[in-house]
Amino acid sequence: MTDSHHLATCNDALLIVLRHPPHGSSWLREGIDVALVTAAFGREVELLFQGDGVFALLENQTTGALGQKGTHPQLMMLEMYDIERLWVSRTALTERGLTTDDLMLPVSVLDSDEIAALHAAHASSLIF
Amino acid sequence: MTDSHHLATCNDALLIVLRHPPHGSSWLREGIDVALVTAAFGREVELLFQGDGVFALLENQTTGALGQKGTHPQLMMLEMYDIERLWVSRTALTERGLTTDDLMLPVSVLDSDEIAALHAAHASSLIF
Amino acid sequence: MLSYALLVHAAPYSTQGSLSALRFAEAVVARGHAVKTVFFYRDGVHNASTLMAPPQDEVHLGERWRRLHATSQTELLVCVAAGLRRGLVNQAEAKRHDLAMHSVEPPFELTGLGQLVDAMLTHDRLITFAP
Amino acid sequence: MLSYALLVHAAPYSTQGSLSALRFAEAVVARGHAVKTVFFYRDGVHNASTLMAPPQDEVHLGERWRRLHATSQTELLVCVAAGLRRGLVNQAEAKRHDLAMHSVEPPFELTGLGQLVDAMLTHDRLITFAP
Amino acid sequence: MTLHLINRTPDNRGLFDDVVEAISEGDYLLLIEDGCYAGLAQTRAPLGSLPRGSVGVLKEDAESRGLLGRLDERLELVDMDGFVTLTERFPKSLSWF
Amino acid sequence: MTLHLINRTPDNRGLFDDVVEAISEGDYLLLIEDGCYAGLAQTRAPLGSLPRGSVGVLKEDAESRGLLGRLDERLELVDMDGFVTLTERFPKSLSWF
Repeated sequence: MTDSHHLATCNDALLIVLRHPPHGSSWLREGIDVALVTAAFGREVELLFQGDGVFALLENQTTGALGQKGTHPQLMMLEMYDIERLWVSRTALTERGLTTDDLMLPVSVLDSDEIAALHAAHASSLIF
Repeated sequence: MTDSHHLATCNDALLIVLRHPPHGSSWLREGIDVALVTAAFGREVELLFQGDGVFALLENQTTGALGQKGTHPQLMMLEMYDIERLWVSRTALTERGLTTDDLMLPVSVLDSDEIAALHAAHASSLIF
Repeated sequence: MLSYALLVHAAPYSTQGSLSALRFAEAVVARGHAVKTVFFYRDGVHNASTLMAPPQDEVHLGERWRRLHATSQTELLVCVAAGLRRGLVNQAEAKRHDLAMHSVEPPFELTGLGQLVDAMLTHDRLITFAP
Repeated sequence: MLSYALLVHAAPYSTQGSLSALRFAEAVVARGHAVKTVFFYRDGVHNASTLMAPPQDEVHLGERWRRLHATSQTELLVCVAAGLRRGLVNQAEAKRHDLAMHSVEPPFELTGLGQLVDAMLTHDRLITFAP
Repeated sequence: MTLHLINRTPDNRGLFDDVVEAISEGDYLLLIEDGCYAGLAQTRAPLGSLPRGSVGVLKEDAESRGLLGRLDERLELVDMDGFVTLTERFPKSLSWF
Repeated sequence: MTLHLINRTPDNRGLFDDVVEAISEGDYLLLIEDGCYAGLAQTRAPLGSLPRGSVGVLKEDAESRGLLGRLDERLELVDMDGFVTLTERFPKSLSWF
């Protein structure tokens, strides 16, 4: 369910791009932290999962070595913070042999030109 | 001037693999530091420049932003420490459009199978 | 005149990111703009350590940040959650966590992520410097 | 029984490397081998900070390293050149550099790179944990 | 319109793919730090598809790496003052790493 | 004979190229941390050329990432005890990052 109309209009929401996989580093967790805090401050937030960031959405993740919590519990809190626009790069999924059926949350899949349009439509973005 | 005989025999020298370019991070500098200290302790050291590490040898490097020293002065000290076997991956050079004429020091260029043999011949290696 | 915020993720002395952020800040000021806020996040928090003792022939990043504050009144904000995990504590946090020492002093301030959100909303530009 | 040395380049709480090194060390000990030396280099030196205060529901890396030392007599060596740049100083270095505070205490020891060379030569295995 | 910054070498293939996917007409890509190596005349980085005048390299970083004279001639050389000017011109910047 | 460790994803293309260049017959490659993603059945990583029985994936790290059941069936699943066993068997190890 892409939403081309939304892509085309200029947008005050903060776009947070998540490019790192879970567990291996804290990039993903600290990016989601920024998303949650921004939403808590009453500003709209959207997430784009690009590159290895799509692994964040993979089903069946668990706690890691030495009790490392991972980021899947954090992602489950997005809805509570009204963060509901989750965009995913089609290229990123395809290159990793994944489809939306492999993901733990409903997402909107974007083609490459739509990704560029998404970036262009947002006045501010952060990459993690 | 590859040296296949040297490659084939088992070797007590420490092989230090340098895979990072200068300036952008301290990997290269800290790898060379280990090389110099090891040599100062009387142990033989050889260097393999692989991947982006070949950029360490590029001519005409200078001091960087805010006085960052770079690693080219360090490389000039290798000979003083009797570190004279410098190996370079042919693939790494070729993919970056470089030849040995672009490099500041004389090196031995190795094909892929010779790189594997070099690794196999050394009892201990470190990657930086 | 534009107002700038910088977001620094890069650890000092490990990657070029902190140096790049500093020289960019100095160039912004030289062009007559204002660097209002530097927000240190992730390993960038280590830039705030009062305990760094680099060799004399290398730039002292802590001093350079303090000089930026002194000349340009730049806020030097350190994410408290990222900092506490990594050993960056000021006197108040040290007391609260029962630590005998501290590693962060003014002009560096420990603050929440909300200050980053605020900086994004109030300044004209946000530039990120990553490792 | 084999003797192991670990080389840790990874900063605590930023990448998985420190956790991997710790769990590997514990698994080595569980199989009856000895982890003789852990050498902290580059951003790995931050593992030695006595000032880290992670949230209570996260692993306290400093404590876990100290526990490894207590149970297995593992040497915890911190590269002094890498550490001084990054704000890791013990009492002696703090005095020498005129710093009012310090951030490294025993069993962590500040040492030169020569100790890494020594560990490579004297132990049976060297395993590196990178960011 | 966005100013994109890259500070890594083309060895990080996935990074460059993601940047190219995110760039629109009218955007500008500035290569800084180790990103400068992507400006080598012969390189694996997929920047060839980007139009002339839309990719620059930070002069100070290219120079310290010995890259002056080796760069793709379609690139603009940008000094620190020029870097700041780019951030004046582009209200939004994105740092890729 | 060498035990190679990789802790990064195949996005770091240059890294995987360098590892493949350095591996000899009889060596073993263990995927740990984010390196586990290279073990996905469909992947861009150039590991297909390595012989069966010479590539493993650290079970604990694959599991926490939700990768069990998705891995290339030629891979061995190695637990922490197995990781230590590999270091007993191979006197030399190399960590690629």
